[in-house]
Amino acid sequence: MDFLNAFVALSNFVLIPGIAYGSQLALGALGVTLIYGILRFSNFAHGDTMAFGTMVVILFTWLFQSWGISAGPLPTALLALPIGIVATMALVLVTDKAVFKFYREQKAKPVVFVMVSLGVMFMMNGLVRFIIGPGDQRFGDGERFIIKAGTFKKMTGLDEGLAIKTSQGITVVTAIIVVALLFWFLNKTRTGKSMRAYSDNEDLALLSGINPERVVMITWLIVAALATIAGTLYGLDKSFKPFTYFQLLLPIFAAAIVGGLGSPLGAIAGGFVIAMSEVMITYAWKKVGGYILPESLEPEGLAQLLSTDYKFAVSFAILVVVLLFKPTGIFKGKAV
Amino acid sequence: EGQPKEVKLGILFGFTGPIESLAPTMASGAELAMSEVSESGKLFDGATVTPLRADTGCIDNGLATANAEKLIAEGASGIVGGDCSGVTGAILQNVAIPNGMVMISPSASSPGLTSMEDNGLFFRTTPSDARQGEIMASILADRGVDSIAITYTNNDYGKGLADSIQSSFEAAGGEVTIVTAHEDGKGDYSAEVAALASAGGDILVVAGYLDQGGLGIIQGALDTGAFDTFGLPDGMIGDSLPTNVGSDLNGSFGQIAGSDSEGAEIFAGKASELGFDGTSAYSPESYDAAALFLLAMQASGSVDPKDYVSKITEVANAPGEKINPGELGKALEILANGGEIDYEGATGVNLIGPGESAGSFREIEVQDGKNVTVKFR
Amino acid sequence: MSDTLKHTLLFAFVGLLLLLEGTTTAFGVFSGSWNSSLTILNMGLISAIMALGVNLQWGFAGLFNVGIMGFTALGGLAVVLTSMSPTPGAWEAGGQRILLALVLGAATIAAAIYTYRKLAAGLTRTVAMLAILIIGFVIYRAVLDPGVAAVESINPALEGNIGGLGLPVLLAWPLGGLLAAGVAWMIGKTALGLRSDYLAIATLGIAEIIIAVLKNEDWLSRGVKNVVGLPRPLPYEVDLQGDPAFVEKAASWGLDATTASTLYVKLGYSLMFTAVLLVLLWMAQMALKSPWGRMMRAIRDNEVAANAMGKHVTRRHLQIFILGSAICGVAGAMMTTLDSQLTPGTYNPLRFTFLIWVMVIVGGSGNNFGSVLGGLLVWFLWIKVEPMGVMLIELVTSGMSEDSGLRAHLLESAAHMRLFTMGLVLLLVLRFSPRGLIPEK
Amino acid sequence: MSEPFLIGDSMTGGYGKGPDILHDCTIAVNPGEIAVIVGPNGAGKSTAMKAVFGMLNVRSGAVRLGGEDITTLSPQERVIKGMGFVPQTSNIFTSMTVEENLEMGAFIRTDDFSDTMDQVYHLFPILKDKRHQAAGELSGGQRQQVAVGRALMTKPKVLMLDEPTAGVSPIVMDELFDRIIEVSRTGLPILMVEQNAKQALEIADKGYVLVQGANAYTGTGQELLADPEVRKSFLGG
Amino acid sequence: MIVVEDLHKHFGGFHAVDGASLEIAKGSITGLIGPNGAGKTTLFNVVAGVLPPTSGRVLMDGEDITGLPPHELFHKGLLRTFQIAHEFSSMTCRENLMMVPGNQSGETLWNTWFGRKRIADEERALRAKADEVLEFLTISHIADLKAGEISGGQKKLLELGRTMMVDAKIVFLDEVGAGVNRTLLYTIADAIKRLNEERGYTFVVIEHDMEFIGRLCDPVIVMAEGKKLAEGTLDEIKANDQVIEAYLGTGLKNKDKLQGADA
Ligand SMILES: Nc1ncnc2c1ncn2[C@@H]1O[C@H](COP(=O)(O)OP(=O)(O)OP(=O)(O)O)[C@@H](O)[C@H]1O
Ligand SMILES: Nc1ncnc2c1ncn2[C@@H]1O[C@H](COP(=O)(O)OP(=O)(O)OP(=O)(O)O)[C@@H](O)[C@H]1O
Ligand SMILES: [Mg+2]
Ligand SMILES: [Mg+2]
Repeated sequence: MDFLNAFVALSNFVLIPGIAYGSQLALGALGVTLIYGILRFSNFAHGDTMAFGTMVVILFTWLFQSWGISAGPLPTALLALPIGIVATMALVLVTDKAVFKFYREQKAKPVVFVMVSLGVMFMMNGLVRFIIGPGDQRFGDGERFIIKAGTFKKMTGLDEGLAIKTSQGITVVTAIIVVALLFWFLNKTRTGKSMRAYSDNEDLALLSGINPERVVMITWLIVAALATIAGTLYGLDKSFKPFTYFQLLLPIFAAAIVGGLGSPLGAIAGGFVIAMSEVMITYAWKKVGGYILPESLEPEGLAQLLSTDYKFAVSFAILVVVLLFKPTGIFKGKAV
Repeated sequence: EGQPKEVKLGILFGFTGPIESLAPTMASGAELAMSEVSESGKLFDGATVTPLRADTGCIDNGLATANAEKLIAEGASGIVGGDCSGVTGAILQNVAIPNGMVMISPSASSPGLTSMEDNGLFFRTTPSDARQGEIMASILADRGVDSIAITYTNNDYGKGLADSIQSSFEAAGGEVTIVTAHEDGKGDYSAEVAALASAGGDILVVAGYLDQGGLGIIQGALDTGAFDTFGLPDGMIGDSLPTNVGSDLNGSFGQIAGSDSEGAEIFAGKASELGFDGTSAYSPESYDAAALFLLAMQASGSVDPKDYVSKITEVANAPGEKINPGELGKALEILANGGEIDYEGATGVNLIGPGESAGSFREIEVQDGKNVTVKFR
Repeated sequence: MSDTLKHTLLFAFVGLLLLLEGTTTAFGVFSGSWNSSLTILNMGLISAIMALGVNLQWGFAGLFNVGIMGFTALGGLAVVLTSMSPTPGAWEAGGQRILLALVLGAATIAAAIYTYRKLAAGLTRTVAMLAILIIGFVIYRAVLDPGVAAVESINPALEGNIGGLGLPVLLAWPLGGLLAAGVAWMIGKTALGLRSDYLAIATLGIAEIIIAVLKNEDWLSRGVKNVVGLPRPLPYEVDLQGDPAFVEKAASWGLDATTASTLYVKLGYSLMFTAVLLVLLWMAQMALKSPWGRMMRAIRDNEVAANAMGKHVTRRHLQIFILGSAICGVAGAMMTTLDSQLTPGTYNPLRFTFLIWVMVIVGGSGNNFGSVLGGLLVWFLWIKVEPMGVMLIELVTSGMSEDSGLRAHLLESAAHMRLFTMGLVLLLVLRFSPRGLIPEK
Repeated sequence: MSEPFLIGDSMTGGYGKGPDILHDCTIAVNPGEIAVIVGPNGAGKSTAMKAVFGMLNVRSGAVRLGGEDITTLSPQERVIKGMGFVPQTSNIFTSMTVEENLEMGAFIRTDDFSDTMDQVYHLFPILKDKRHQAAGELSGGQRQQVAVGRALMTKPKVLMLDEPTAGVSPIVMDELFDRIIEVSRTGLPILMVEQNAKQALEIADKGYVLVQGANAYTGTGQELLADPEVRKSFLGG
Repeated sequence: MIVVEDLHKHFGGFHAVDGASLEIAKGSITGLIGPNGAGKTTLFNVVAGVLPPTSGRVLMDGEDITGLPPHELFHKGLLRTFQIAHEFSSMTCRENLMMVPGNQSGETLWNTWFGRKRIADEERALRAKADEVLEFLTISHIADLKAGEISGGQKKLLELGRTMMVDAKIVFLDEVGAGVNRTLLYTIADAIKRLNEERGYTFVVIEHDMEFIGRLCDPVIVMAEGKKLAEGTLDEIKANDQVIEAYLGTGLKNKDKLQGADA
């Protein structure tokens, strides 16, 4: 029996990747949930907004790299991040003015907004591929690891290694900070409250002197920032490819929904539920079992509940089960 | 007689959708062969070759068949494509066979297509998965690998290849600890890496694509320290993999179709002149597919599928003068003079049976961040 | 302009597009081939049927079903299970075992539900349910796995599945509807309590699960290895081309055998699909205009009040969910028949769910004719935005110098104009008629 | 008579592209005055209020506040000019707490509004108990109190109330009317629609009877109360 | 007819209905009054099956109907209106009424395809009935307007109209009067009385307008803080100190000031 090794193995393969992936989903889900909460529609263009923001960050990262600017052990992309955020803000504001505003004035049904966002998604889709192409882009630099598996083994003398990537560390820290900020902003500040008021009852918000266009604008600005941050962190940790970002939409929406649409805390919880269920349920417990179980009980097979082929199925099944017991998500989301 | 001044060839790949990042270099490969022929001025009486690109969406049968119809309407004399096996089957059954059109696919390697009633109209320049599995098993055995974990991209290529590697390797007495699929186009592979790591094994065989999920899996496995050596089938062989992964990949090995001609290198060289990556998956195969069409047309003196279809196997196989990439002009001339050629091309083309590529293989090892051919099999 | 006239004109416009596609190569968009035109029409008809099914659920009852892909795929599965001949030996080798395992699995779930209903909430219930589920799962896998292995080992490269019943393929259409309806019943029973986007993502997830099963359960329909060469309700073109009587007939119309045979088959499909569409359209239209439709609209407007007025909301939701899904199943079966193959890897939500939604919304939700129009028109665009996009690029680049890098880059990226143009067209249509082309009255 | 402080003058208009609801309708109120609009259901009372507040387009006629023509201003600009409005329906933020609802009422205020809030709580004690509860979970009458409280938080220059007493209990209704009188004593003009017409007209300085979007009778509250025709047709005898 | 036994309904820690017990006699028009938030609407919602009770029972004609869903109660003859109007906003007012009767043969899909004649006949009768009700409520002119586009008071009338479309046994009216013009309200009161006398409907009426209650109701039940506070004729209730303090109040305090100022 060797609990230490078992725990390290579990951390290395399940907990740490799960937490990092969960945070990435959570950051994406925050954007989705915010749009839903305040502008009241499911924004299908979010994945491509993330892709756009990341693309700008990548282009500027390359530029900085060519100038020889770097952020020491941290990725240069962090320096380019503000530029990416600003560019994305400009993009979403233009999109809003050119597209969404019209339907707001028409008081169109949410489903029309969804379809419109699908149209926007298609166009952003094309735009990003136009500029940077459909291929895989890598832009991470700086120190890749906080701690490497091999180093860890040497340090501790354990059989199992533990690796933590810089990108994972940054992701988790950022996710915590962003959520705390957002929570504070929405619930405690005047502007935040006015945004909630707008989402609740647009006409009455108007009668209270709240400027709806301002609320909408601030929402988009925050969403643009969130999308760029989420996209960049994801790209640093994995890699950037437009199609992957589009595909990311599904787990992100799943996360936002399990958590409860419109609830920032829910987005976080949802991100972890989805990420963890993907990794945990399909995990082969053989190795861990080998450490903690007595010799005679050691699993012969892989001790895997379901093969990884079903990982998406599993996360969706868990989503459905959660919804059956909590019909509007873990944190009582909205439903329009 | 009525030999046209312009020959049109359709290029039917998934320019949008899951393999959109592969499709452009594949198309460039095919177009390279076409422009080579046009520039040589040796086809018929100086005919030019015009590529007609169209999209399959990779996974959209409706779109793919409609576009195939469009290509035929626009006067394509042959179709280089399709790419993903699903749409390839749909095009073949619903457009190519009814219209008597020839298709040469650079990438559809599913054994299922072998048995399909194709009226002799379907060819491919990529070897079938069954053969490659045997090769890989023998490489593994020669290197003294006892146990492997396999992950494959969840499509017919990956599945077929994984099956065949598993059965060949087990037949040779090796142990397969786990066989698990991964989906391309989803960025996170933590779950797969975790399961693979837990199952263990000497090396990890990744039957995927080097710029799709395969890369993600390798990256994840290296980062977590789960595996440090990888078995790389043809979809994973290309310059971009060692470049992207870095020195950690040194010592990994695999195989790719190719004879001991320098075809692949020549092609890669020409490709980089034109600014695309000639080692990207299926780009050389696409070049070969287009070249085969044009050579067969020249040999038959006609652009009518009915006439040239029988020549495709002829130009691809011995006897005759061996033809490498860049030598299409020479080949056309030989054919014009009634001679015989054995087209080798970028991937050592050799067609057997019902339009299948026999495939000789090169064993590759990553050394100092480069793919190095260590042996021919 | 009266509404009827406007709507007739819209349909005439779609007809004109198809006519142009068949006859002219003008504008760089059309290909002047009747084969191409009919190919588009056939898929358009199938799309229209799917849109009709979705409209039933959303337009009539306000159910946000984003699982269309799953039901379409089930329809496709039905084609394999109905029309393929059984794999020799598969049934004896493992088929019976698999069936037994499935029954046991269902029994486990039933037992768990029974326990849940019978016992009071608390630790005992949780433990009992978990025990039943875990033990049931272990038994299920123990019975299933050997059966699956046995079936999958039968000539895996070409078969490796249990095959089908060897029935006529046309029978698969209603059976596809039935299969989809059965699954819809199960989903509806569990998930219909959810509202709006929650229902949406739940159905989306369930559809993903269905596809995952299709992709990974090779014993069922060969998984990602695909089933090709499904039987057809119409003769094969090559056979027609070899039939002297047909060739003669074709010649008498002034057509060569190849063209005649391809057109013959496509027209055959068009007629069959149109017949199905018309029947379903009539049924949907009658239902909509009756007290049943009124009740559905009432439920959509305000469930609480409809419930208080004696309408059994959940049952009605279930009913319409099953109906709509069954229609998608029929359409899915038709599509697989048209393709002559089942390719589970091709099912993705963008194409099979969201595109259908675009059709419904662009056409005008709540209006059956709108859905049909949307289905035909949007499908036409889906195919034709590619040349339109290329044209757009050529227009943009026409002013640039031949060797400009930007020009080369843009031309290189022309393929991505497809989705870009689709987005543009979608936004334009929704801009000028936000409630759809043929809105609900 | 000099120009009233707030006047919707000869307004004609309707919703969107629909038919005209208002026909040459005039309503006005002066500082210190309570003006009450009564009339049958669907007469256009709420519509007239919305027209004054700029929530629908008036095709002809004008709205003037303190002599200034505000016909073209948006509702939000009118709020900034000091107009406060409690609509008849959906007049609270259901997902926000009672306290947040009141805060939103004071959104345009930059000064400290805690004493105004205390006044509102004093007026409607039940709201103080429920200050941290989501307003959507309140009873019908409690919601109405929140709605009125929200408008009072604005410290408006003119207050418009659409059926403030609908659904509130008699004791609260009396309190509410008391408060309205008190507020109006401070010089604030109050324009309200009421179906509890008898009580309302008793405290009204001016009464309008609207029928089918047009002014049918106008007079002081007492005059209207005394008019047998009005009593019979609109006040329930 | 209806017996409510020790009914509790808790929202979290809050006891909206807190042990209410009451009886509604057959053929009566019972008034239910009480301060805002007393739990009247919640009580209605529990009885009508919209909310499940925390504890307690509801009996109808001796049969336990606790927790039955609203649609089943409807078919047992129990109807209710909503305090906040629940119209079907995209349907016309006439359709709002025509949808009410249960067991219409046109509500079965089969009939919509193969029983069109029968449906047509039924529809004609329904339409006539709906028009009659609209006429009665003096809103015939809005029959073809979408219910989402009528005035607040008109919605209330429509709400009432729905209960008149079928032969109910017992009807729960939740503040039909709020927002309804008084003249019309008293006409409605007469109608309720007529329905009660001629057709034997039993009514339970929540209302804050004492004049309306006075015209109509006997007995009157007063609720406060989730419990029954008092029961009796309106006059008895009006004399009850507790009720005055909690609910009725003593009239305007400022009224004199007002008159004084004018003078
Ligand atoms: N969903 C809910 N969650 C929490 N509290 C609630 C909820 N619904 C009602 N309440 C509370 O229950 C109490 C009773 O509400 P109810 O609507 O029954 O009052 P009522 O007697 O009908 O009052 P009114 O005359 O104002 O309509 C109120 O204090 C209200 O705040
Ligand atoms: N949103 C709307 N769109 C179109 N028409 C409307 C809308 N709201 C009200 N109407 C119409 O305007 C007319 C007047 O409505 P309004 O709400 O002004 O009446 P009201 O006098 O306030 O009645 P009540 O006392 O019942 O509230 C009604 O006949 C109604 O049909
Ligand atoms: Mg009103
Ligand atoms: Mg109430």
